Amino acid sequence: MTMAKIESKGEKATRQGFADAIMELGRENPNVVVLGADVSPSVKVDAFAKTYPDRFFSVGIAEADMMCIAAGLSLVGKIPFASAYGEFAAGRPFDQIRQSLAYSKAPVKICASHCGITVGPDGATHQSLEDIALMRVLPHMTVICPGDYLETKRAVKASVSITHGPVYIRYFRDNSPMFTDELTAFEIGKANALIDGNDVSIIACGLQVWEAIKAAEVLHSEGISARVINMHTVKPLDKETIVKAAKETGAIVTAEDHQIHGGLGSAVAECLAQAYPTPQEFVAVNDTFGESGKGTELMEKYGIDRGSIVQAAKRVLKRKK
Amino acid sequence: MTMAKIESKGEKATRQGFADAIMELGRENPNVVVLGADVSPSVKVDAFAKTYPDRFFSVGIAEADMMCIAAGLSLVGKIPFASAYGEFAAGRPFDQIRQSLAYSKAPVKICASHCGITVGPDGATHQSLEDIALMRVLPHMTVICPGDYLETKRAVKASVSITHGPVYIRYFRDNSPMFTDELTAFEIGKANALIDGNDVSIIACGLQVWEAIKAAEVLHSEGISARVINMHTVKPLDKETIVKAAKETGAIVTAEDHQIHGGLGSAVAECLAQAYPTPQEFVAVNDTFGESGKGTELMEKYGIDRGSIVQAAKRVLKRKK
Amino acid sequence: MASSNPHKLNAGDLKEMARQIRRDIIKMLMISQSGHSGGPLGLAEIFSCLYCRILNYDPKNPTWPGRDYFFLSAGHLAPVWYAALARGGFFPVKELSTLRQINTRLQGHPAPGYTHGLPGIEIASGSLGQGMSIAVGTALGLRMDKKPNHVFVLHGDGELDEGQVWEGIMTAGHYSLDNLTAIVDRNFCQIDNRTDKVMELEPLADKWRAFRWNVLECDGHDVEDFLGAVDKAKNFKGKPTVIIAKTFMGNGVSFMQDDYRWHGVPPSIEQGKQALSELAPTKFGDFNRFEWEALQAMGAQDE
Amino acid sequence: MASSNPHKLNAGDLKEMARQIRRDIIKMLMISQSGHSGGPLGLAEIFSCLYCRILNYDPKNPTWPGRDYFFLSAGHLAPVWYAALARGGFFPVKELSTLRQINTRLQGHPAPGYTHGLPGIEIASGSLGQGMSIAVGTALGLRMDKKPNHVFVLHGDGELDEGQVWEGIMTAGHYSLDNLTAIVDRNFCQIDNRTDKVMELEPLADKWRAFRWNVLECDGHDVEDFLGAVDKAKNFKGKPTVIIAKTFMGNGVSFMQDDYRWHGVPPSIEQGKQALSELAPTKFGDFNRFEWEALQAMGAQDE
Ligand SMILES: Cc1ncc(C[n+]2csc(CCOP(=O)(O)OP(=O)(O)O)c2C)c(N)n1
Ligand SMILES: Cc1ncc(C[n+]2csc(CCOP(=O)(O)OP(=O)(O)O)c2C)c(N)n1
Ligand SMILES: [Mg+2]
Ligand SMILES: [Mg+2]
Repeated sequence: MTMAKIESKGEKATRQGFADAIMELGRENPNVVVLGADVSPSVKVDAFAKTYPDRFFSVGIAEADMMCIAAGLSLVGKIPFASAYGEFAAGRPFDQIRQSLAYSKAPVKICASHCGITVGPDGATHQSLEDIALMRVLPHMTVICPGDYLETKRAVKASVSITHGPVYIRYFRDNSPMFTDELTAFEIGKANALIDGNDVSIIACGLQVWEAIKAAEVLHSEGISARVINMHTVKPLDKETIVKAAKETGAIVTAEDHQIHGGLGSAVAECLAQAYPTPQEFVAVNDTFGESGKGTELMEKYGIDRGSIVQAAKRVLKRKK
Repeated sequence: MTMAKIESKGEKATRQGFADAIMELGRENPNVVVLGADVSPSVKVDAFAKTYPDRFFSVGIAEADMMCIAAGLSLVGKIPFASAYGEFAAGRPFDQIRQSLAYSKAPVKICASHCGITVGPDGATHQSLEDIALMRVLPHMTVICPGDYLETKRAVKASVSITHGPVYIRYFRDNSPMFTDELTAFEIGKANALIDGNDVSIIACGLQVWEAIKAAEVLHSEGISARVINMHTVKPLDKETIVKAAKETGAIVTAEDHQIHGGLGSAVAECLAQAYPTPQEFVAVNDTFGESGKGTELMEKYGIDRGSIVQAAKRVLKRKK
Repeated sequence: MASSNPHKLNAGDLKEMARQIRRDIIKMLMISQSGHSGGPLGLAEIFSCLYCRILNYDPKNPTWPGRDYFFLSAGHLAPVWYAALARGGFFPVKELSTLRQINTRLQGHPAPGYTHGLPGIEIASGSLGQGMSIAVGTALGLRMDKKPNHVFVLHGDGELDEGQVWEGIMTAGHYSLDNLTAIVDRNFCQIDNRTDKVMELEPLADKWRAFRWNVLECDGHDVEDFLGAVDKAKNFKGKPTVIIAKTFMGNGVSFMQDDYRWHGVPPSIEQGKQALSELAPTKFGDFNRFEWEALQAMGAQDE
Repeated sequence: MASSNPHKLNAGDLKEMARQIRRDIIKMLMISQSGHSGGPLGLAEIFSCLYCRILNYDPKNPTWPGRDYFFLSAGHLAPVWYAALARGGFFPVKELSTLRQINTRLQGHPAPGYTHGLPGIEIASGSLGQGMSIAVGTALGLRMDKKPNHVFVLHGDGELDEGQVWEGIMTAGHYSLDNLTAIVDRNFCQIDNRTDKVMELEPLADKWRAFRWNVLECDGHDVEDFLGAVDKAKNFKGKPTVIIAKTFMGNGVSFMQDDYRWHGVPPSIEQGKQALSELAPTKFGDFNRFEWEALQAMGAQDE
């Protein structure tokens, strides 16, 4: 049994992918505007603000205001990117996103940095673990959670083509391995099978894609052939790829830096319950708030690292018929 | 094949169950306080406000403020009931509920009236179709969606016993059949099998419990034995009852006045994917916003009425192995 | 097309149009038997002025780039807006009889044409408190492009309880958005009670001033007074302007006047007839499509 | 136990304690290498006064019903609160060295003891803008029970951009909550820039007045001035009082003073040593548990 090994080409933060994308977009399209709610250096909109001061709007610490201002800008042909930390991008202005963006089909890009428990030392209040659930339940919404720097950059750039409603793009604070390149396929709504396998399928998004790759290597070394699927788009969900994986491998592990309820795992379970019921194990934060600590420490403690994926794969294999 | 027939003992609104419960609680416990955000007659806190003016707090149209005021009241031993329409009880103050209630374990009761598409003529902005998803993804939260007037009253009264975190109670505007009585079992976290059956299980909450009862009658008349389970508590989820139903009937239909993503159906799918993968059909609003109309018209148009449940049961039976 | 309002009624006609809008509101609500009476009736003069004199728009081309932008932040006031939009020419007046019915465009709360709503509506409202921020965004975008279009946003007074409104107000002040005019429907009423009982707003003008706005006050039932205020607002430079318009909830109908209990209730058929008898017919004419059948049907049910 | 503060330091000692709190903050952040320096340093005098003179509490019985309630709405200011709580006696001073580390109680943003946080903390904060409303709830509850306990809430100035704060402010004014005192850390700085660049707040005192509050201003680095303001606030009847305390971000450390770029950054080991050299040791003594090993370890990594 052999397995194509996926290498990391160094580390870079996914939020830097966002930063680089808006700089390119700013150059390409004079209608691109960026909104900041007083976290500019953290979410990396400061370079844009400096280069395009007339197209950057500081709204103060007022995320509800920001989302609706973005909607108002979209009404006069602007392409607004509203930036914040995950919790303050999704949870704080939920009702505003619902009415003024989703229901109103406003083509606003919600750019959520610092998502997940891996944001680390800031602790539970800043660890956005519910945002996939909140955003994917909204009609007209697109939800993307890219896996590395470049994929984030490509997702942000591609989001401009979505004009029938808002897009929520979820990414992370810390540096993480770069495993995609310009040749890797990337299409919103189309999952990528990164590693082929037929014993079990690991469906992951965000930082857990790399963890899944590493877990697959461990599993492979123990004689288990694990497929790894990068489900960067959580909505619209690539059901075809999921059902195919279920049929071909008969066992599913989902992995995400999110609560166990309502997120990617939940989306996959909904899909399979309707199409092809399959044993599934959830690698996710188990219905608890986080705490302060380093991102890597928390990934381990809260069971969303490669080791947890390996264990989950072994559990689900036992349940496979 | 015979089937125990469940009768309606007339119609009354579930929100009236809330109103009657807080009046009784107000009488029994001087620490019970009620908060209103300028929808007092609609959500029926006006009687409490009149009878106990010193224990009713008008906060104006400010739902975020209301949730945190409730938390502040709970810190000095009060038992706060915060009342609003569903969307403005769950979505508008989500981040406040998350930090000041759920993470902080504040024993506040969030009383959400006018939920679901059945709120009718007000239209999409007022049709709370995402609130189960939002609330159940929060750690420390209890989520209850009772099936009729009396069950709502009992749920509200029972919520006082939950002191380790907030409780979200979801109910409806319109009159609906009363099918429970004081002898019906009611325990938070424990589902009720209302009708026994072995071909398919219909797991429902809220107004869809009655629709499920009626659907079961239709199915029965066509020779299909449908179990009906009233899953009034969505969190904590009664997994035992769900798995038992899956094992014994091999086919599941979930029914709710909520989006198809993230709600009761999603909770059941998450449970079964981990415990006992089973074909499931979702009776829910299919990822779209609602519109104005009468509640009954909308139930039909958006596919969450008894007829839709019957169809779903037949579909899932075809998928049963 | 040069910047202009397609109707440009004179003051007398604006008053008559206000009465017609009141008649339209009563009829819409008699038919729908669901929706808000009080607030909309109190805004008849303001909407008559906006749609028949002040706003620049082309009803045949609702997205004409030269248009002024109007946002109804307090979406429950939809009936008066629908009447004004119909009278303005955005859709047939007879369509007013479809309010709040399934499969129609007159949603209980406003929805834009590109969802399942109406032409002339830019964005959805209904959940209170969001319109100011939207108006700020549009005003910023227009200013960025050096466009002369003016932006208007209308708030209920109770709506000002919502913190997001103050976020938007603060932002508009910060950016000195003088292409933005806010109108507050100061009827001292909201759902539960009068505003001072539910949540005191006074001193309201001081609040806006402290948030860096130019403040004007006017009688919202006096067409000339309101037109004058809008004129001043549009010409004021360096700050956004708010017009605090004193109105009476339910104005024009004796038994509704200044009574907060009429916030969200439609008149019964009997009450509707009484209201219409107090509001003399106008030269603009009533809508008459499904109306009488519907009234008949309900009248029969009522008895 | 009668209503009282367990320390009751005199003005001279309060100043010395403020310096000690600054030393504690620097050391905590040198060890954690994550967290907020600027805001906390600017609040050393205020927290010294609160915990060593003003607030009534019993550190051995943190939920003593006679206590005053203190809410830190701007949770990122946690380091100064933790130092003051430790110095007040709620937990061992040496525990300050555990800031932001996994499996410890000094969370990056405050969490109460009944979650995984600290005694002396009533409720979580970190997401800005929620503390005023919580304080209003507690003040309402205390008033309902005719209790004399006083409620304090502290806000950052940038935090006042959040609309919810104005909801709470309006509610407190509406209910004339004179058992509530708000303190605004007016350092004119927030993350992105100075407050007037990010979102202009002036005229700030007018805003609060227009929301029905009694407004006091003071020098937040002058212990006597602040104590006097709190005295006036507690004795003012019929309205809640806000104390707008002028402070400097990073106060006490020359290279941090009044520089918004120090909002959320910890000092490096070198910078920390420099800062400590500017802040003379005090009679209260530094914490010394894991400290020097940790510094050593990091110093080594740094090179
Ligand atoms: C966010 C939100 N909260 C609550 C409501 C329910 N609601 C609709 S209108 C209204 C009262 C509005 O008062 P005001 O703005 O003065 O309008 P008026 O009663 O004068 O028409 C309320 C509370 C809502 N639509 N949105
Ligand atoms: C709701 C919310 N939005 C954004 C943030 C991120 N944030 C933390 S502190 C801060 C700036 C606060 O400014 P100020 O209150 O003046 O505090 P200072 O910088 O003076 O310490 C921001 C934007 C947050 N914690 N919560
Ligand atoms: Mg009003
Ligand atoms: Mg500041």
